[in-house]
Amino acid sequence: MDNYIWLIPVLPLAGFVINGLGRNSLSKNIIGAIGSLLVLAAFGISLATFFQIRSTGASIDVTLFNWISVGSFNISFSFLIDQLSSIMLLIITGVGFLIHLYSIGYMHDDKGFGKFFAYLNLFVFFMLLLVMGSNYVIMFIGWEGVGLCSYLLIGFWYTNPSYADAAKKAFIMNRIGDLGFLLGIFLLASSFNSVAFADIFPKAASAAGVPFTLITLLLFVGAVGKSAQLPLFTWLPDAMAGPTPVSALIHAATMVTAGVYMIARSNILFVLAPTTMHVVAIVGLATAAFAALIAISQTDIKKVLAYSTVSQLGYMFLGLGMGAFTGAFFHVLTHAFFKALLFLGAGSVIHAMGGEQDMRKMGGLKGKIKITFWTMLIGTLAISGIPPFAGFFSKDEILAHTFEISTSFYVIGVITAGLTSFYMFRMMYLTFWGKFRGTHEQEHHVHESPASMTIPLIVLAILSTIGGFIGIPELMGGHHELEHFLAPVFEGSNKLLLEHHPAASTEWLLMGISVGLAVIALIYAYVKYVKNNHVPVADGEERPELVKLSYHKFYVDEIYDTLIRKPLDAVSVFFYRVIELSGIDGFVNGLGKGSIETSKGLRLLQTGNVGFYIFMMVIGIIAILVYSIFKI
Amino acid sequence: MTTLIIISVLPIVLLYLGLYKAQKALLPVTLIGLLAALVTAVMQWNSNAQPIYHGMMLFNNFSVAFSVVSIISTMLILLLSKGYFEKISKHVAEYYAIILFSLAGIIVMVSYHNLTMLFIGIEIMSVSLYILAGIRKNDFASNEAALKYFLMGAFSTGFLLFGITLIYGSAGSFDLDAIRDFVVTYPRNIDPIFYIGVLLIIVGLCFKVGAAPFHFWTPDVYEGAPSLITAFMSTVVKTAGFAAFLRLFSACFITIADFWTPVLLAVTVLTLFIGNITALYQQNFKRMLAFSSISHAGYLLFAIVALGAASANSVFVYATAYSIASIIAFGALILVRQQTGSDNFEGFNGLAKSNPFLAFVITISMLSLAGIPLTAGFIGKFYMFSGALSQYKVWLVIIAVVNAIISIFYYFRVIIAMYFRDEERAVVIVPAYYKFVLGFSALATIIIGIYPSFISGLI
Amino acid sequence: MSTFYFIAFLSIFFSILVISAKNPVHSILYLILTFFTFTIHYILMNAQFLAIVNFIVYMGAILVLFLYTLMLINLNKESEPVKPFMVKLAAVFGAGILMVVLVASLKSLGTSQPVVLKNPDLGLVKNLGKVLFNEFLLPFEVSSVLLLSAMVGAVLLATKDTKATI
Amino acid sequence: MTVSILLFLPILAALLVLLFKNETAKHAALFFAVAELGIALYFLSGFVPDASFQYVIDLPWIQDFGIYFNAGIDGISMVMVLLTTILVPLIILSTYQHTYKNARAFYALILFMQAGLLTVFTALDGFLFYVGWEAALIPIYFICALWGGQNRIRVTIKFFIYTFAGSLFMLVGIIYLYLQTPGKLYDLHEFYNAGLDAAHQSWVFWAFFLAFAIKMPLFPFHTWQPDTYTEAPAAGTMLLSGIMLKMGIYGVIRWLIPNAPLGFLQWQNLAIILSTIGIIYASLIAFNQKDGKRLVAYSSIAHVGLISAGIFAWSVQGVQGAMIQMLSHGINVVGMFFIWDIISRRLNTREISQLGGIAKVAPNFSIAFLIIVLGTVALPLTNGFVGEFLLLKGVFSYNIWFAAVAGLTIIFGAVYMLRMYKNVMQGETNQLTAIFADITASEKLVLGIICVLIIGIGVYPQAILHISEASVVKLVRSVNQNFANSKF
Amino acid sequence: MGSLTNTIQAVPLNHYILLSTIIFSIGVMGVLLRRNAIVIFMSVELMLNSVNLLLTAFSVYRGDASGQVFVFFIMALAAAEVAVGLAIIVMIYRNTNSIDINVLNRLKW
Repeated sequence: MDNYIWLIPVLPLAGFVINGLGRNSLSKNIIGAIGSLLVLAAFGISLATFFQIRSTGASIDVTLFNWISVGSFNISFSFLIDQLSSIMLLIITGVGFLIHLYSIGYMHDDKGFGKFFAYLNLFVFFMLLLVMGSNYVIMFIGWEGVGLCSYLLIGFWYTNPSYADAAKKAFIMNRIGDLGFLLGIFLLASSFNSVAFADIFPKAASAAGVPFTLITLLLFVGAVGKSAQLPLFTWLPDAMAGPTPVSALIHAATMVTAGVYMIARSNILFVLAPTTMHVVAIVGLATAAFAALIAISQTDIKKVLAYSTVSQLGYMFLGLGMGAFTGAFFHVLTHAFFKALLFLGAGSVIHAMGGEQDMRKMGGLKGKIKITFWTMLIGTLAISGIPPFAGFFSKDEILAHTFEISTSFYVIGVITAGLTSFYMFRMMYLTFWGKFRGTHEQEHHVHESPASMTIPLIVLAILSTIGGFIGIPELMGGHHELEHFLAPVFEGSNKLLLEHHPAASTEWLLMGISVGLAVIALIYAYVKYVKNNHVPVADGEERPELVKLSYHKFYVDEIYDTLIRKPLDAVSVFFYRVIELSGIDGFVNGLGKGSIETSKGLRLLQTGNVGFYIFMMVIGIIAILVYSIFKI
Repeated sequence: MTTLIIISVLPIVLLYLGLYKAQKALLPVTLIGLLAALVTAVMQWNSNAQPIYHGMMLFNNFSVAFSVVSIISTMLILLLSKGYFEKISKHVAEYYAIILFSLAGIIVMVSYHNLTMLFIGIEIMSVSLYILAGIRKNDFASNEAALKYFLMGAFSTGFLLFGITLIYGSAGSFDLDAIRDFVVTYPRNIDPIFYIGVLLIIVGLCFKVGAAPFHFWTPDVYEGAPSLITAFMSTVVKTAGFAAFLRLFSACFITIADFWTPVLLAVTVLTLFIGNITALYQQNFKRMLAFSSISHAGYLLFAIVALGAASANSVFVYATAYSIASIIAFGALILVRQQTGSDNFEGFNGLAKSNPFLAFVITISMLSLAGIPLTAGFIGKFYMFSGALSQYKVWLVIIAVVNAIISIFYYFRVIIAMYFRDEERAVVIVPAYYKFVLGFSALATIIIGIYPSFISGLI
Repeated sequence: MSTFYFIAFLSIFFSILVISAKNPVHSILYLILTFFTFTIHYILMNAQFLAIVNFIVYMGAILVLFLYTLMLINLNKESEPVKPFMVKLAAVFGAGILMVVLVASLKSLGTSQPVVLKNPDLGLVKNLGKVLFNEFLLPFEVSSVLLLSAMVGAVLLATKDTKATI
Repeated sequence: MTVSILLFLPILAALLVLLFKNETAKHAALFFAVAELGIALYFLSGFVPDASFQYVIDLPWIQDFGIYFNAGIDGISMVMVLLTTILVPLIILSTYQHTYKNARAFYALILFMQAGLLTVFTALDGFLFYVGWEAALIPIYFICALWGGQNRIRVTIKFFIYTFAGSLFMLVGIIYLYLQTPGKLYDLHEFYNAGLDAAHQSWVFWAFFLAFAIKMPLFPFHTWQPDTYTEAPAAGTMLLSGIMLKMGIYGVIRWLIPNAPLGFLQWQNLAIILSTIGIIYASLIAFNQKDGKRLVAYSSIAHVGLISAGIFAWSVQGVQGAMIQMLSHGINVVGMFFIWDIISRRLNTREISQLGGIAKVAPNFSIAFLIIVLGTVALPLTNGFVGEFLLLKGVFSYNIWFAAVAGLTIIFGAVYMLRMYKNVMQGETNQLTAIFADITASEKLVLGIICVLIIGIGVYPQAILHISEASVVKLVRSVNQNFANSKF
Repeated sequence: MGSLTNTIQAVPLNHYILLSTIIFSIGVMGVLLRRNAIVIFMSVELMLNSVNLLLTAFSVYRGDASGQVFVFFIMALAAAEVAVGLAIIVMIYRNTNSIDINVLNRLKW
């Protein structure tokens, strides 16, 4: 099996190359088939690999070639597949395949069909690199590569300038994080003289004088950028400018969880830096709550999902910060299922609505697009943490861990969970219940999506339903398959972390609280949006202050604009106009001008008058003679 | 010595030719005569010369090298004179004769071994030049140049003589060996009048080579004098002046260098700045060349300021490079002036299109004057800088560098005018003589620039 | 001894007159007087040959040439425009400082030994002739070039350039 | 087979090209440039990647000064030779769409310049180095001034004087070092052994530093550069930015730091600070540039700032990073200027604000443009990344804060490059850009080669790193040895 | 003659130097003061003559004849210069009707 590992990333890459070159010449069917099947093939190999690892328990390390070798510093282009990455491989290729499949239908009418599949394949390739890399630099390649694909896909409809702006924003914000990541890598490299996981992790616990806090903080900055945490989260909602499958694949299921993956991967380093753990937890929690607060007033269906993604990512980071690596990763897994599902569902809705994304113009779709409705309902239940859907288990595990460490964190977390339930059901109600609020034409147009789109929905719905069962806590009579499977990865950290299991009763209570809150929230939402038929007001109208704040995303973008972009642009102009042109260049030109001015003045010495000339000569002679008086 | 005799007799022959109206024969005879002088000069190469005629002259390699350069430069300039003097007046023979008299003075200047000979050499040269500057008798500028040159020249001669006198007064002889012996014998407590003598000689010689603050005559005279004569003055005369300067100082005063170096240092710095900076704003190409010649005098002074074994070589290389480049510049100027009637930079506009060859050689000349590598001018500067640095005159070199930078601006103005300023103009007619001279000079500039071993290391 | 100082005084006196006389012709006449005092100096030093040459060449030839030229161009009147006072002052100061400095640098450590006529025959024609035609033969010959050149040049410049002439 | 063939072939070629007709000159020039590339590749095939100098030519030149015509190729030089020989044919090919007045002179000058550049990169003699240095300057001056834009005269003379000023100071330094050498030779290795004390080395450092800082150009000696890049013809800009500024960087590696290690040690901080300031400063200025070429010019200053910071940090990683980044930057920036050449040739404008939506009408062009942008912003698996990674790591090992500040380049770079890309290529077409024709065959070839190089080097950088590894290690070690000795 | 020459026996060499210097400086002053080219020229002659005097004094003082021979050459030069100089002045006068040097300032700057 080891010999075929390299095929996993290369297959999608081949897809990229074939589709990229043949984007104009190949037929859409062939392109779709190539794009999807190659990912499927990669999924097959991943599956085989997964089972191999499951059976042997040993990780697979494959070196392809020596990538960069400078002096004693060596970076090889090599892959490491262990328990953690094998699951990620399954998510990426599996969910990825489904989304490819979905895209065949979704993008069928788009001119850039071939280009789209090429980009998607490229994304899968980079994402695979990210998780398969056996060292931080390969991971970084994937890390930036997915950023690129994200950029390309957000800006897929680049003729719309605001979409192009959104793409640019995503790339640049990611880049800010990437710088932190890069510096973290440097610090690691200078501490361990290697960037390979295999060299760093075993030594980490016993290494002396390594600034773990700084390293992990820097790595975390990377994660913040990629996973859209505070304060770098604003790109993700904007990223919804891309086609919906992209939002599902990149901005929900896979890429944005790269930060979680990276921290989980580096768990030992983080565990060695308690301060960072705290920071991670605080940032995660804050993001979760903040994004949830924004989500409750959004009207764009994809925006709601986007903020919910941010919020869920916050949960994951909360889990990481609390040392619940398994829990966080578990949430990654389940989130991949239900969030992909939700996005695809939303895509299906949008597809049905002929491109309309504003929930205020929807409503009453329940009966018209049934498959979409039911699958989305499952997704919503899953994300809201209603048992027995997938989200419940993963979220509960994180909250339980949080409770062990800090009650106040728990309180915020669980309230956020309630908010999640509220805004998700708000979305459901607004979309599927009530009367249709769109135009007549749209109403006529509403139809269920083709099979290529609904099949992925169904598959994902099933996964969202049963996905949680791999992590049923022992309390409920399961034995947390996932935790056992991942145990080797977190072995080192778990030894360092203090294990305290809360009492069973407490755990039951916690579950009760969170489920209870979720249910209350969904009922409240029902009352508000179905019973009372409340519809968010149109853009022009007044909102209550708090809602306005939330609707306008707490003006974060505007604040960034005033605090960072405008000052930078002003500095730029100042540098150019004042320092560059008048200052430095002015000085340089001044030297030239000064010489010429001196020349103008000096040439007047040449008066043309012999008497004057001789007089000057005499003065020169006098000067020389005076010198001699002193010298002799 | 034969060289000197030939060059002294040649003008008399020419005067007779003139008398018999053999105008056509003048140039060929002159050239043949100079060729003969050249051959005799070269034959004296490495002949382990001793001072001759009671220590009056010394034809060693130094003087042979400089004689050869002077003669060749003169030949090149005379080749450019084909048809030039005829336009001025009918006394063509006299002109040739006086140029050759001047050359005779120059040969004396580069070969003297006695202050008497130095003095006479300088005066033969100078008096001839006073005349030559004024040969455009009806041209006001030419008149003015002649009178200015003459008055100031005579004035500076006074100082030179005073200096020589004082040196004689303390050393008791005009002979270079005797003076050197005198300096070496009393290295510590030489009579102060000797020192003053040295300074006044510096004054006199600085005037002749056009170093600041004794340079004032240069721009006016160069501008006013006929171009061909200016070419002669700025090349051969300058070379000879430096050869004389160097010979005197390296032979006699080297052991008291501590005394006079600061003076020359100041003069050098002043010369460099005045020459270069003033040249920047000139609108007249010829006047620009005059200021440029002042600045080159500054560079040449390096060899004397940093007097050492290599100085002669440096001056030789530099002067050669400068001479051939200047000949191109003046040759081109004559042609351009014939067409446009002015000496201004504008006259060169668009020359590259109408006369690519002419523009190309001027470019080479300007690059050489600016000291750009792969031209002879660079090698010259390189030698000068090396010499100065070997004496740890770092600041002097840095000042020189600053000046070299300034100088690029005005040299490149010509190139810019020729290549980048478009102007419709007729083709400038370049006679075959000119083609030969310009081509030869350009070639020499490049060859020396690429492989300076041809001429360096001769002395 | 006092003769020297008297003559020296006269030399200085007349030379000042040379440069201060308004009329160029007067200047020349004073110059002749100055040169005459020089001749006396030469005689005092027993440089008879020089004394004679000075007398003949300078006073007889050169200065007469000056006079002729002046007459020729009709400048025997006080036609010279007066320089501005400041310029004059600067000139006097300049030259004065030059003199002071020259004297200072020369005199400060200069020899104060008296001039003793070691060889009374030194300045006689016979003696000088020997030196001139032995040691200084070459400069003597070469200076002919100087004179020749000057002659040709003077003719060239001074003749009116009517195209008809040679 | 010595390196001399590499140095003289372009000169010969230039003279031959002058004999061709204007119409065929470009083909001839391309032929010779490719031949030159062939020779370089032949050298590469026989090249042993150890620290020794190979294909050495050593002839007496000016013997009374100890000057030899001494040139050879080691790992560092090999990379530079490759850079030059790859880019020159590309640049010539990139001019195929232009019809220049007096084309044969144009191409002859390019080839002359190539000879000068190769001389710089292979010279082992201080004098030869200097001669090559200036010999490369003259042709480019004429290229820029003869075929440049509106303000070319003023701008190019400033460029010439500015760079010439720097190099004259270097000449002083070279002569000074020569006078201190034990054997009175201009030989490179004699220079290394001159054994000056720290104070004098400090002066030597400055003499060389000025020349290189101006050539690169380093903040605040850079003001000639944007003007010149803007005014120069496309090929001139490419030559300047692609190859010529590498002379300065190469000079730092080969001639500055090893020649005056102790002097360097005293000013290391300042040099890195200047480089770092340059990165930020130029990036910020690039944010709001209106002229595309000028924007790229400022971006080039920023990139070069990073390269120099990496070198001045003086570690094997930093220098190796510089080596590969020189190649990468050369390729990227040539690509970038070619992009702008294509745009300005088609639309007669370089005003970014007037453009937009080109991607829609010229998809192939947009792909090439994007790949070049990505290479420029140092995306992994493009050539830019490897260099910037190693450079930043080099800076990092010197000082983490400098690295953090220098690292801002990856953010800022993305900002201005993507802004440019967005404003030029994305959005809807306007009247001007609607008629934009997609790239022609020769343009495709050039851009294709550039893109292949961008990705090829990015994917397998070891191919390049391997060449210079041994030489760089040796050089860095020997200098560090000097540091160590000075401490005792 | 003998008695006449004896009168200088006690004059210090210094005084000759002094005298020449003074006259030389007066010559310089004349050059600076006057505007008439001929008078300037005469002042130059004054300078030359002071040098002659000094040379002779040195020659006598040292008992060396070459000084006096040198004076002879200076006189030759003076003659030559006068010839050329006056020719130039005449030429100028012919063109401008003036020998005022201040008129000659077309060549400047």
